[in-house]
Amino acid sequence: MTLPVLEVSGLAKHYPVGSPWFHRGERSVVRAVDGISFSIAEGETFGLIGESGCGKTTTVKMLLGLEPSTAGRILFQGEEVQNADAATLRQYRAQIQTVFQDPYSSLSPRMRVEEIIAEPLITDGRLSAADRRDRVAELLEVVGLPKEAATRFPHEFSGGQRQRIAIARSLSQRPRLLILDEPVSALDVSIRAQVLNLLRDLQQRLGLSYLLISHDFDVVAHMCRRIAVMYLGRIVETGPTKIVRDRPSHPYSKALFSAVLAPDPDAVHRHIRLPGVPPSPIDPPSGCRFRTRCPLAQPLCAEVEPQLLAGAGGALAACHFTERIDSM
Amino acid sequence: MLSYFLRRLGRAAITIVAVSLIVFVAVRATGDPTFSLVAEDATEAEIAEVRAELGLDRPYFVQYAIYVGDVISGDFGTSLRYKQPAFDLVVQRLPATLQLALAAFILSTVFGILLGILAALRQGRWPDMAIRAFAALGLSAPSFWVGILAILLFGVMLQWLPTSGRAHPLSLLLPAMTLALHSMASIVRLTRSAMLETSSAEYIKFLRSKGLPERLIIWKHALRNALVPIVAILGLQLSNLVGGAVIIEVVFNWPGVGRLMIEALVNHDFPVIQAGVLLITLSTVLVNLAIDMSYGVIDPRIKYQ
Amino acid sequence: MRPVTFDETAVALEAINLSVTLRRSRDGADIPAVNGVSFTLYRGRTLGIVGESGCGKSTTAMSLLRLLPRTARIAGQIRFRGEDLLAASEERLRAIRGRYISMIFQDPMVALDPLFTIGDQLAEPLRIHCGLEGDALRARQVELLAAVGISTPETRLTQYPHQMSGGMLQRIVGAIAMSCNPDVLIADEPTTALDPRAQASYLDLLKMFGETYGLALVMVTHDMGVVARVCDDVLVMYAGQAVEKGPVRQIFNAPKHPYTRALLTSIPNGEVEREWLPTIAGQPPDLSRLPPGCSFAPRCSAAQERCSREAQIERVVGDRHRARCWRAVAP
Amino acid sequence: MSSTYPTPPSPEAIRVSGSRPRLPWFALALLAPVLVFGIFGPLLFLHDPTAINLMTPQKPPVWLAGGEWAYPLGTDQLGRDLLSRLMEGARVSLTIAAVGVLLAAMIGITAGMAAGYFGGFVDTIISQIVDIKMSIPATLLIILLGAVIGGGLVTIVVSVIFLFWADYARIIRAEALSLRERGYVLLAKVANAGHGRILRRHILPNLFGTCIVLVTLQVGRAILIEAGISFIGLGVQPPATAWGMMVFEGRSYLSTAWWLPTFSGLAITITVLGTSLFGDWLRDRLDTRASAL
Repeated sequence: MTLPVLEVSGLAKHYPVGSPWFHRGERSVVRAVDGISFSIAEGETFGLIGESGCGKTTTVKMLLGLEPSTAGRILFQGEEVQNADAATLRQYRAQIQTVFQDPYSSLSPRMRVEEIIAEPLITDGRLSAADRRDRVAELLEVVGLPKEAATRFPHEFSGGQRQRIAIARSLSQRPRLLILDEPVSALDVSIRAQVLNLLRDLQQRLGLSYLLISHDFDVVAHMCRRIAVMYLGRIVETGPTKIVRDRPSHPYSKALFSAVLAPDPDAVHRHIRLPGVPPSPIDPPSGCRFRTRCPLAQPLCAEVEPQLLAGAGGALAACHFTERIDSM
Repeated sequence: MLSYFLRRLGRAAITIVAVSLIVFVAVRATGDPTFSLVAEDATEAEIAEVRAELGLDRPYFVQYAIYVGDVISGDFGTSLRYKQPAFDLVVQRLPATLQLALAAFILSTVFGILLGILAALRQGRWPDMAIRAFAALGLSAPSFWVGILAILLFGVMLQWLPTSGRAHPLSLLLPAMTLALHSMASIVRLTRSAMLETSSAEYIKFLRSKGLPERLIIWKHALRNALVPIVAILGLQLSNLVGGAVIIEVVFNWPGVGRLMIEALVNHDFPVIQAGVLLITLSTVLVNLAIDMSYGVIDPRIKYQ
Repeated sequence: MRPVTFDETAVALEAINLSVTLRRSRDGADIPAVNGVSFTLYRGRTLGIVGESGCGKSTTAMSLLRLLPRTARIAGQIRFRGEDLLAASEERLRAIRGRYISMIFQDPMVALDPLFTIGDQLAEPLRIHCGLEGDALRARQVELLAAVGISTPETRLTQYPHQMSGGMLQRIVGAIAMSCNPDVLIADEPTTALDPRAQASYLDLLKMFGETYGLALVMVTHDMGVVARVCDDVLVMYAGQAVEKGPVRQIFNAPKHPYTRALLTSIPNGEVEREWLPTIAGQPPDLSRLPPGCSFAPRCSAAQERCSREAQIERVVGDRHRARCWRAVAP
Repeated sequence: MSSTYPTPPSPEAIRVSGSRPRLPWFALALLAPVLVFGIFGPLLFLHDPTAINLMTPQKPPVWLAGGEWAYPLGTDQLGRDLLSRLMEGARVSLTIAAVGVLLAAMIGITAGMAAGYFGGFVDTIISQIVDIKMSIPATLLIILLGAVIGGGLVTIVVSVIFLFWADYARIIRAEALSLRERGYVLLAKVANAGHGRILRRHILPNLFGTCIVLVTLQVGRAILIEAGISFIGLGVQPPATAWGMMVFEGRSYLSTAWWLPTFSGLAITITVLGTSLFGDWLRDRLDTRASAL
């Protein structure tokens, strides 16, 4: 078995909240991400799905080294990158790149496309200016933009073209893994397909691994063989996309996928509505975090926190009563 | 709300402490006061004795503590010119300055907001053009010069209004209007742009789609929202007005702290200057605090911060 | 709120040959944002207006109540209860807005005035259009909030918008729009800013309104999933024109315009790991420099020589189904 | 928020706004004579601005009885030519304003950028100082300063710096704070760019427009400050001259020689109006958020 490209175990991020002056004793803590584990294999696309506030963005920031984690490990090709020395960290960051959602704010407005794409190479400093120019031309071609784009400014491009520029930049240092944070949700439908095809094409040509983060299940299902569902800072279910979608083992996944709007007027909908409001990540519920909104909740759920175990459907689910899932 | 209040209170306190520090440093920087107190042929020992008496031989923070103690008990020293306690001199003149500044504050706020609304409602048409031209001029003309022209016009040529002193009830009119001009012009501009900005807000569109009468949309929703940024700068305007009053008092011979301080400046009467700076800042900071508190009344979001 | 009985063939509103010209602030150029669009709304039915950004779908929706910038010019007719809204006085329109035709906007976080309570903003249309006051007003407010699925309505009435989540605010906006039992409800991308689950339940809520109260619903959206979920009829817009319109099943099962067809096939449809998505080449055109002939011709894989010369008028391709394409034929 | 759907600017988002003129002709017309006199003044003087001529005191402007072409705008109580003195005043006022504003800008922009970009402790300290500065009446600080270091050029320049740096700091801080959260800054961090590169290539270029607008608008206000300081006698000292001082001196002759304070005040007004109109135009053109002034 080959080593996974990325292996994350027990990753957590807690933020203290409130002013240190007005609170005595223990300060409250936001558990934005609270112990998540997953791994991504060579050439694989792994999907992370969840609603806003579930901790997706914080996870991305930790993986990119923009936020220190509170606990857990991040292994990149088997090597620990948390608390690594500066050189290892630099090397890690060269191999793990990202594409953000908003193509309007992810490109510096007063920089030419050339410099935007080459910025990682400039800070790296190993290539000469001429080599960098060649590399930019090559990258533009890879993402399907004309060479002339190099000397222009971002505002001269449409949303889809900007996202292509962002992708070209992320590829400049020949990374192993791309983190795609809602890469198409700001794009129009016809452009969306172009970008998704490009991403898939690049994966095949360059052997990239992707971590795709989205709240759009159709996009995730289209791109990923395996997914994980997040709720309030934890992974509640993970497994092959097909299984998680068709036979979810966790009541939250089931509710989430029941809300997917299929572009088919004859589709049968049975939208499972959850009672109550999402609890705050400050002081999450005891035991299972989902129990306050779960139709299957029992007294046990408040006492014992469920672990990820093989569920009724075949995927790993963190639920004590996964065998009752069909009663939902 | 309470934490907002406490934060504002803390800020006001820090401001006052900072000003007292600035004045304290300024006092030291103007020279050793010992030499103005001892005879010119005083011996070293005599000088040292006076210094010890004044506490000048102790560490700076002790000196500052003594200074603060003095200030709190109202002891700013004695005016070199009037041979009276500086504190008394300033306190006598303070009401006149505050009267002038507050009159100008009310004038500029009321008329500034009204004209700003009018300009926004008539955007692009002649009332807007006229009001904007007036505001641009008001921001460009130095207030002391406007004051001089006003004296020339209303006092010397037309002889309608008193132009000097504080004796006549109408005396306040010209100086207050002159002082108000600059700050009114900036309130006009802010109100106009805030009104225009809120008018294009999404919730105004939604209100229109509800079929609300235009006057309700403007006077209830757009205006109240536009007031939020305006109230936020009123405190700043007040401190500008108090500062501006110093100059206007000179132009109109208004017997306030400003004129007292300019005279003191000419006479190198330092105790009076430091008393003036501290007391005026103190009153400005307090009025400012009151304005800040009223902010929560307009914007409910403040209460929950 | 009591269910009403209504006739499904009753026309609620009719837009005839609607055209809107906007002035672009960047260069002052005149933009033909909407170009000769016609459609009919029926009671109890939902019309979806779909298209990509800049196709004129929102402008079409806003022009129904004449809520466009002052520089906009509208032509055509909007027939509602026997009068032409484009010819009506501003005062007459105010009596119609919020009473007979109301709207829901995209972003609930900015749709409500942040400085007034929910109760206050909900009371406005009830006072003005229905003349409710005092206890009757209050009872109606509570009833409306309960109808949109808000628990503890009494407390919510005294709260401010910033104290609520986006999903809840959009429900409140829905309650305000429904407050006077309107005939027509125009929803402009009402769920785009919401999470998937909030999105689904909000759509169900709107659908329920339409069916229970005989509301003619206009759903402006870019999402084919939304159309499939709630709409009975669809109007597909491209570059300011209605390229295809008809009943939702006909359009989804047998699209006649190549643009509609491309839109439907280019979305990931939930099939796991489909290899490649069919795409539409190129970019939507700049509205100030539209190509001659059919606007879609430059991107159309089936375009013929004729397409770049003259555009097809709406061609009948089925029962109530129309398409603007030379190659579209009836089944 | 990762779940919102940001709509790119589309024709549907068009807002009402008037068309902007290509060039601010009116503002340039107001500023042209000031700039010409300010720069070429000494070449254009009809008389030495400091030359006292007791034979020609308080001559009225040329269009009034007793006026003559040799003194187009009349003379002052000491017989000095008013027009030449205004030109000389332009030089002094413009120089002081430009130097003061530029120095204030350097300090303020640095402080604002540091506060906005680094945040945390740096931000707390700088913001607190700005807050304090804002709530102390400006004139009082000037008087205090004048009392300590006396009048003169230095007082004016120091006062301008003292009064203005906080404006820059406040506005630039707000802008840097929002720039810091942009996607491209995060991406630059991912690309291992250091603070230096991010500030130089990502933050500063995007602040440029705001800085230019601020500097332009502040020049006008600096001239007003200079005038005010000269008026209370803390400015340049005779025989040097400045506009504010001329208003102050002319004030005593209000009833006999109204033109003295009138024309010098007019010169100030025109200059300030010109710069602020020009700044407004720039602000609209560059579409910055420096509207807080």
